[in-house]
Amino acid sequence: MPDLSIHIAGLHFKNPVTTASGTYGYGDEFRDFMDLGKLGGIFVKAVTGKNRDGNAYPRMAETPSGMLNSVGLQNKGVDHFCHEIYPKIKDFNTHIIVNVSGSTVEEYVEVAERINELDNVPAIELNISCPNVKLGGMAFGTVPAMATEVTAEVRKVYKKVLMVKLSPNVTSITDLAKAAVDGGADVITLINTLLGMAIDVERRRPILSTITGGLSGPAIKPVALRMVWQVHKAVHVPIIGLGGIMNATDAIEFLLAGASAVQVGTANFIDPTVSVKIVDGIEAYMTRHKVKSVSELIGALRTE
Amino acid sequence: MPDLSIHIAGLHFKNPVTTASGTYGYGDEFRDFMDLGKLGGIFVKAVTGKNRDGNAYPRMAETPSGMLNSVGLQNKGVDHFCHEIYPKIKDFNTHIIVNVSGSTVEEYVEVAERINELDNVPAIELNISCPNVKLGGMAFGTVPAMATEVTAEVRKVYKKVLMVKLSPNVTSITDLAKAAVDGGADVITLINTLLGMAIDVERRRPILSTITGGLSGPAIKPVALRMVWQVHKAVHVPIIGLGGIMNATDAIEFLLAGASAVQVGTANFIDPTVSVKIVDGIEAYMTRHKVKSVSELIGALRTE
Amino acid sequence: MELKKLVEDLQVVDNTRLNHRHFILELLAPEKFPLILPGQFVQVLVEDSPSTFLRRPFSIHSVDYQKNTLRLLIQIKGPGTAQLSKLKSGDHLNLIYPLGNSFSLPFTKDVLLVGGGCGVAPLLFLAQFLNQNNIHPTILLGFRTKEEVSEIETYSAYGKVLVITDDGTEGEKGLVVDHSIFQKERLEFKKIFCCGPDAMMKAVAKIARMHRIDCEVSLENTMACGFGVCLCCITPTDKGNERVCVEGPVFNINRLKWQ
Amino acid sequence: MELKKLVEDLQVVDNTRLNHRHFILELLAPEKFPLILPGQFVQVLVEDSPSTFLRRPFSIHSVDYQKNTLRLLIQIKGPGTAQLSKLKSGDHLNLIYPLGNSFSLPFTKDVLLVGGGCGVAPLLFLAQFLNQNNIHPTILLGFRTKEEVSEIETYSAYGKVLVITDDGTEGEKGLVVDHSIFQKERLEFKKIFCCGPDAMMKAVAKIARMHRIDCEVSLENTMACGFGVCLCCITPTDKGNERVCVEGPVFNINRLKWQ
Ligand SMILES: Cc1cc2nc3c(=O)[nH]c(=O)nc-3n(C[C@H](O)[C@H](O)[C@H](O)COP(=O)(O)OP(=O)(O)OC[C@H]3O[C@@H](n4cnc5c(N)ncnc54)[C@H](O)[C@@H]3O)c2cc1C
Ligand SMILES: Cc1cc2nc3c(=O)[nH]c(=O)nc-3n(C[C@H](O)[C@H](O)[C@H](O)COP(=O)(O)OP(=O)(O)OC[C@H]3O[C@@H](n4cnc5c(N)ncnc54)[C@H](O)[C@@H]3O)c2cc1C
Ligand SMILES: Cc1cc2nc3c(=O)[nH]c(=O)nc-3n(C[C@H](O)[C@H](O)[C@H](O)COP(=O)(O)O)c2cc1C
Ligand SMILES: Cc1cc2nc3c(=O)[nH]c(=O)nc-3n(C[C@H](O)[C@H](O)[C@H](O)COP(=O)(O)O)c2cc1C
Ligand code: FES
Ligand code: FES
Repeated sequence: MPDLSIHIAGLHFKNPVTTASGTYGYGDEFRDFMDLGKLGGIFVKAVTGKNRDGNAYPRMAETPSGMLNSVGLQNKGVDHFCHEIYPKIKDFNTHIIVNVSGSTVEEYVEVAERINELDNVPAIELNISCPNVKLGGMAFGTVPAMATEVTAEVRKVYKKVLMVKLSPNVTSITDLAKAAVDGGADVITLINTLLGMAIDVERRRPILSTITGGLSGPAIKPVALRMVWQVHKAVHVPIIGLGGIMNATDAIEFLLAGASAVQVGTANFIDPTVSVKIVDGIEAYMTRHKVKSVSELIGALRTE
Repeated sequence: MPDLSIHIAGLHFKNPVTTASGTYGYGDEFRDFMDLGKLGGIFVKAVTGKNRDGNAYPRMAETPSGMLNSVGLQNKGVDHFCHEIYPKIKDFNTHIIVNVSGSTVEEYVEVAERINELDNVPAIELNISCPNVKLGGMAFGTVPAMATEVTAEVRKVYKKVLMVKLSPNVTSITDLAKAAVDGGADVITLINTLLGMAIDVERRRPILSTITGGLSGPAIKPVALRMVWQVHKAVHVPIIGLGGIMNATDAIEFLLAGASAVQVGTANFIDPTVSVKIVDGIEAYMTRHKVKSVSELIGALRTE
Repeated sequence: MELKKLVEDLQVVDNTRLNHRHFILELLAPEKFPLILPGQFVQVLVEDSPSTFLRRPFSIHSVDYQKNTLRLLIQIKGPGTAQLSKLKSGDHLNLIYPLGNSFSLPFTKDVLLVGGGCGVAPLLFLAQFLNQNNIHPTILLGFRTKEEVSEIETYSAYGKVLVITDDGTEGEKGLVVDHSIFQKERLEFKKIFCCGPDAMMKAVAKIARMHRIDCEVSLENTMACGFGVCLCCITPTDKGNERVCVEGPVFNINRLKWQ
Repeated sequence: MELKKLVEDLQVVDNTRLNHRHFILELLAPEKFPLILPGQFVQVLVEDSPSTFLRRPFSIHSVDYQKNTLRLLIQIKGPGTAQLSKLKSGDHLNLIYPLGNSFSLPFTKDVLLVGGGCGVAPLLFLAQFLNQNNIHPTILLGFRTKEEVSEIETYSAYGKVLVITDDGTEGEKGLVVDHSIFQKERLEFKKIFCCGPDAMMKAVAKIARMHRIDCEVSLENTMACGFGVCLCCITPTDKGNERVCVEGPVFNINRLKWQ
């Protein structure tokens, strides 16, 4: 039987299939559908310093092979996470990784510090696509110096595996990846959503209350794959790849492009059992191609 | 009957529907299918200073709701265009606009100067997504100062309507649009293709010979609409919008977001008569919504 | 029967066209149904439709635990519903179900159900459920025109049916809130259950509030997942932004921020 | 008859399954066909398939100008061809056609046609065309296995048919170039027309060059448009990068950069 397990920044994953933040709740909602223990890990919904109501309705628009969302980090804050949610999910038989968000460096640091105390959370994923309120809304993830700063400040207080999730809405994804690594990132996650927009021509209005929102789903897969490939060649830390993964073939494409693991996002909405099917599909592919360990696939794209 | 005609930088278009460079050849190939005179204009394939063979095969990959191409500006050069192609297309009953490309500022200027002499070409579209060979391959369209420079140099020699077509692969599309306007652009065209990649997992190889290529089609429409909307709010020159337009509804979305005209690209491959259908569909929409002039739709998105 | 959500292929056993815009799908489950409550909905995967990426939500119109079938009443709106209208017996349809909360069992027998358009869908199942609890509601159904009036006999088995059409071609004429039962000084109902377009539900809610009648509405919303994980379908309530697909679709109007 | 390209809805009049991987669609045009040449192809719009965005190219297998029908021989490969295999008589299919150049009329009667896999498709139409010009070619057809051997009688009407299968379950055993007709010191043919997988065509081209036999091949390629405007389907020739969909799909091997 092929070996699907993988080490990422010293952390052992039983397989390279995890679920993306904001698309898997806190895992709980999927227990009717599948065995969470079959997953490499679960990235839970973004946690911020204080309660956030998120954006107004409507928050969703369907687009060709994808969707736009403008949920806006709705969550009850880090206190609520630590006291109410963590106890319920801490014994899941898979890695629980917290997606950490904020509008100021201080907020990121505060949340990271609190999550650092939770024994059963072996890693955090800094979501630096949020706008920096102090710097007039420019996202932390679009200016390399800001990415380095927020990563470095969090690094000071966070002792376990530090992942940084990048926004694809930039001219040079490799500059941002290098900046995060300079700040002390152990792992780079790629990609968050592309900024997009949808319009209802009958009402002559934007469909989202926020006018623009984040594009996810298969539509963005070619862009995501390209960025994983570019970053894989530019930095030497492991990469977690995502963006439009719907099946095992898509997941293997990300591994070949250089990702050490993948996250399944929007696909969970369409088939809540898809992540387990992807694990099985990767195993079947490895058997068929006589690949003994999944690590042989990582970055194994032939370009000569 | 509603009035579909529109003025863009002083140039009169019989309707706002044109076809995108690289997807409509030189118009000729469509004469079996439709009456070119029904179009507002035709943007012909990129013209460079010298003959270019383009990239190696394979140059195309199908992706969810889109495609990647890596044609690579294959064309026979500006001399051939002026002597062999222009005479055949100059009397089409629609505007012929030439897409001007190059790898150095000098090449852009040379091509623009030659096209300036062609009486029946009322405008050029500078394609600044090409890599600047002198500056190590960084695209002209990703660095504002470079965008300003190439536009300004072309402006010196080009006396008619100067359009600049921007690449979406940037952190701030408005910075690039402003830079082009600073250089003297009369019109901004948005968007060129997103940089993407596709992988064949069975052969563990990239599908394109160039590894990465340009993503077009409905998949990119949300990103294109967002950029048109952002630029519409940021600059005061007219915008020509494109990216994934497949039907009249899509085209109207671009008009509402702020485009004065649209280009139909990849859709021409799927239905070579689609551009005429879009003209008819816009007219039907205007009749149904009692819109007298298409100019009433431009930027008419309600966001209050 | 347990409360569990399933992802399952159901078999189409019947597809009946009611009129040019509406049809009923009858679906057979491969295993015994879990407990399904009135007001709950399903998320349908539309295959072979290039423009439907996400699932489509539909209320459960009725359930037959003996035959292990459920029915959906669907109005053709766009590409997804158009594709579903072409299904034939023997085809399979992938469902996530049962989703959402449910209408509550009322503490009164004076119950009014109000439905408009495809909002009538969950009311049949609700009427059956009320009957099992010895409640025979009044059922007010609004349609656009005579041609769209349907299933009146079916509903009549469970309560007294009143019809109103926009153009007056059957029953009374006007919107549901124009119906004569609402024009009295004191209404005879102690509980209203309502489902239909937003504007209709808001108008009914206004009447309910005026007459201090307890009222529950089933909200529509744009949904990506349907089972609580995407947070796309929220509605503002007294507890902040709540998910229509989990805390709803049924809400007591007192909990909503409708003026 | 004029040389004009059309975008048209054709009606499926027949869909015949040859074996588990191949089927033949017969399509009826609404208007009189334009002139169609052997080697030309069509671009088919695959509707109701979420994963086929672009059209799919298929060679024209045969044309009946009397009945105004054409036939496509299709091998199921992925989602597009799978969807087409489900078409029923009465369905409609949108085609852009006829596209590409054609095989040339040879100046000899000693003609060999070589086809492998679904590359046999254009050879039937070519054989018919040659017959009209009093040429009765030898037709060598390669298949994977007996089960896939088909239409032998159809071809036999136009020339002498030879069969070879990969596993030897019918005809000779091996790849087409292993066939005994190629094993002689001097081959009796003055012109070869070939269509099939790249590797097969290259092997045939090698034999043709060795024996100085004039040879035309019909290339496959990934196509976005099919009518010359996207420049996605190029192949290197003696005139630089040429479009397989316009300057091809048929090329004389002397013009190709095959070593
Ligand atoms: C909980 C719930 C229960 C429902 N029950 C039923 C039912 O029993 N029978 C029935 O016919 N329909 C029901 N609907 C509505 C149904 O889901 C939509 O009509 C369907 O998704 C439209 O899909 P489409 O692809 O045909 O059209 P689309 O192209 O997706 O939409 C066509 C038009 O309808 C609008 N629309 C689509 N979905 C929604 C939505 N969820 N809310 C509001 N507007 C929408 C779109 O904005 C668009 O203008 C329900 C919706 C929800 C949320
Ligand atoms: C000019 C021309 C004529 C053709 N004639 C015929 C014919 O008569 N009968 C027939 O069965 N097929 C023919 N083909 C091939 C046919 O177009 C493809 O098999 C079909 O497009 C596959 O579509 P799909 O959606 O089923 O599979 P896809 O998912 O698109 O492809 C399945 C597999 O086939 C490969 N593939 C797809 N298209 C091509 C291509 N154009 N060239 C090489 N590999 C490809 C893909 O890489 C993939 O591995 C022809 C192709 C061309 C260019
Ligand atoms: C509804 C929704 C909510 C999301 N919320 C978050 C979030 O809270 N934090 C985050 O880092 N990414 C969030 N994302 C982005 C996803 O994690 C993922 O990066 C993106 O959707 C691309 O992957 P996909 O195409 O597989 O969905 C969200 C995406 C969606 C669709
Ligand atoms: C095959 C192909 C070739 C293209 N060639 C050019 C080109 O030469 N110059 C240019 O500015 N854009 C070129 N483009 C980009 C298109 O003009 C257009 O900007 C892009 O495809 C997005 O629009 P669409 O989604 O409607 O196709 C090309 C696109 C395709 C698909
Ligand atoms: S639709 Fe996803 S939370 Fe309700
Ligand atoms: S497929 Fe477009 S030029 Fe040949």
